[in-house]
Amino acid sequence: MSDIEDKIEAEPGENPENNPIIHIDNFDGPLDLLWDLIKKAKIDITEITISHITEQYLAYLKLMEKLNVRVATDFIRMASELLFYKSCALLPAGQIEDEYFVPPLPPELVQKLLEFKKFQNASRRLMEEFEVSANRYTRVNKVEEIIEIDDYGEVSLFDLLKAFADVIQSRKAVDEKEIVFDEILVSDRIEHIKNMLERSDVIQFPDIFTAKPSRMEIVVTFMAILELARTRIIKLLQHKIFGTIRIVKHAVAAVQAPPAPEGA
Amino acid sequence: MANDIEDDVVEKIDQEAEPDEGHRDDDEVIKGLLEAVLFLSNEPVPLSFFVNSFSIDQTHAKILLDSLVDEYEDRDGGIKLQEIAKGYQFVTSPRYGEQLRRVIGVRKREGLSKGMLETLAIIAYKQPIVLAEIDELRGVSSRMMVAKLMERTLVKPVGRKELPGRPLAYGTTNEFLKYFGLNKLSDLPKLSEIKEFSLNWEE
Amino acid sequence: MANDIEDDVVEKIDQEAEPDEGHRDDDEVIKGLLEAVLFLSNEPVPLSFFVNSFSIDQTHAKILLDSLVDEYEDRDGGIKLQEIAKGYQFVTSPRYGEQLRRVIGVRKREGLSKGMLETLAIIAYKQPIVLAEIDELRGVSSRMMVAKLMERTLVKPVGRKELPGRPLAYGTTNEFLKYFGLNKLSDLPKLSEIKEFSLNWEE
Repeated sequence: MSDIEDKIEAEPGENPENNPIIHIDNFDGPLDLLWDLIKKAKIDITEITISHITEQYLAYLKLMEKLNVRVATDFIRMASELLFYKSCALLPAGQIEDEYFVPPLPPELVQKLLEFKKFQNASRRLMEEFEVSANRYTRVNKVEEIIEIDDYGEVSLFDLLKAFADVIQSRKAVDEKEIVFDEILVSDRIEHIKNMLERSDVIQFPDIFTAKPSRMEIVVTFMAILELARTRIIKLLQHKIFGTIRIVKHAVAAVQAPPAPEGA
Repeated sequence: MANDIEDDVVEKIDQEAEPDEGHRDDDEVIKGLLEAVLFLSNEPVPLSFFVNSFSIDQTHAKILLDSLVDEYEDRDGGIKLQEIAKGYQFVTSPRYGEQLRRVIGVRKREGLSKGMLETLAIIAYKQPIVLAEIDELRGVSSRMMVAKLMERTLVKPVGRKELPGRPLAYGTTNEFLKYFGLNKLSDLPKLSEIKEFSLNWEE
Repeated sequence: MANDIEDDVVEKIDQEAEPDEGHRDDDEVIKGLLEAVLFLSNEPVPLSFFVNSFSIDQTHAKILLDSLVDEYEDRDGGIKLQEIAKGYQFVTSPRYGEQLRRVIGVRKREGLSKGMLETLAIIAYKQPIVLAEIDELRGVSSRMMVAKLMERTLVKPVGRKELPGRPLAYGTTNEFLKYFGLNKLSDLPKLSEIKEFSLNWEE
């Protein structure tokens, strides 16, 4: 009984009297219930008798009634169908004299059950397909950021204006900043760049500056880089003209690119 | 350029017995282009897209794409190229689904209830099918299930049947193929191959 | 799971002298996972992300990622894994940029480079202006940018200023007006008008 009972779920608070109403929605329908009953009887579907299964089915509906289960009309219709088959089978059929004959499930019902089961199994297969498919992920591209393009296209007039406004804006910010921080040491910047190189083998040139560098910061940082390059701690690489300048540790650079000729 | 490629294909097929380094290189270049397009697409890309966009002969395009599929299959890395919903699409290997969800927070697609799945299976295998036929097969009214499946864009009305009242007939959508990782309807497991249900209860 | 990987890594480093098939397989699995993560990401993924998410030792992660970079480099197909300062990122091979843009209808990236646009804007609004003044406004040397703009015939020297050294002063060209669809310089939008468009610029 247990796996059938598992399918009956109490849903509290559904009815006004506050009695738990139990749904049998977890049975996909009367065919599912019928199938479960046959399965529980462990009898071959072609050998189970119509009277046996009808009694089981009705007993089941009665049990649910007692539990205050709202039985869907589909289940009741099936019950009446079963009763109909049963009464047909019990009618004295002149030609059958064998008193031990037990009428089996009518073939049309067996057929229906098998067909139903076929699709239930198919849906299980679909579920498996889904499980695999749901573990596959696709890219959501922001295309324009991924395609490497080397030329430049159209800019609008307002891009131009915006650029100008940005320059003015950032100038103001820098002016304010320069009043606040006025002492940046070359040695500090050297340490800073060395630290960055600890974390990453390659640094892009713009990344060594703060978001809105003051003039002082730019100059001092530049001196720091020149000092680091002179003492062969770093190497500066540029892959193409106007390309981003990359700062790499000298050891790494030695592998990637031949050292520049002396005095070049 | 486009014509060059086409000529090439013809030539190549003619000379198949005698492979030519130069032509192989051309193929590799086209294959790279197809790969790049697939990489950038958010949707499965149908064969016809490549045929139309690059004036490649259909057979040729298919050969190149299938060799890409094989290549990624053989590597067995984090990415696979799969044939899905009548097109080709890069996807991550299902092996990593769980970890990807955990680490980069991609979501798992919402599953379907048992009733929805059953109804969907019936529609998939029996399309076009009208509601009454679904009800009959399931032994219960399925209007609700069909409505839910339509909401999920997995099924759609595909016409009317010449039955009394000319009822709507339902079929599956392209979304359905994607949802279940199928390339075309005929890739559905054959009903006859589905594990026999009949007489033993060993499940 | 995460811990399993970590133990593994540690073990592997200990046994480095004695390579072990079993562990190699583990590496392949982790590499596939890194590949899948990179594939799904639209941004460069920093090394630290892998280190933190999968409890992999930093050196180990770097070895795996670099071998992925090499693998795609050797294949030389449509996709490359590139390493930049911010991390690792899959991109299409630059070889196909032109064709991809044509076929996928990709929007072109911001027209002029940012530096060029800035410089051009300053020249347009402040002309005639000498290099030192541009440098002053931008806070960086702009000689290169001005050269580029002159190459594109958007700006030109328009005279000399009566300043020490009589430096060249720059202004915009007719080409510039055409490029931006202007009839005359006074048609340039005013700074005060920028506010009306500020919505578009909040990115």
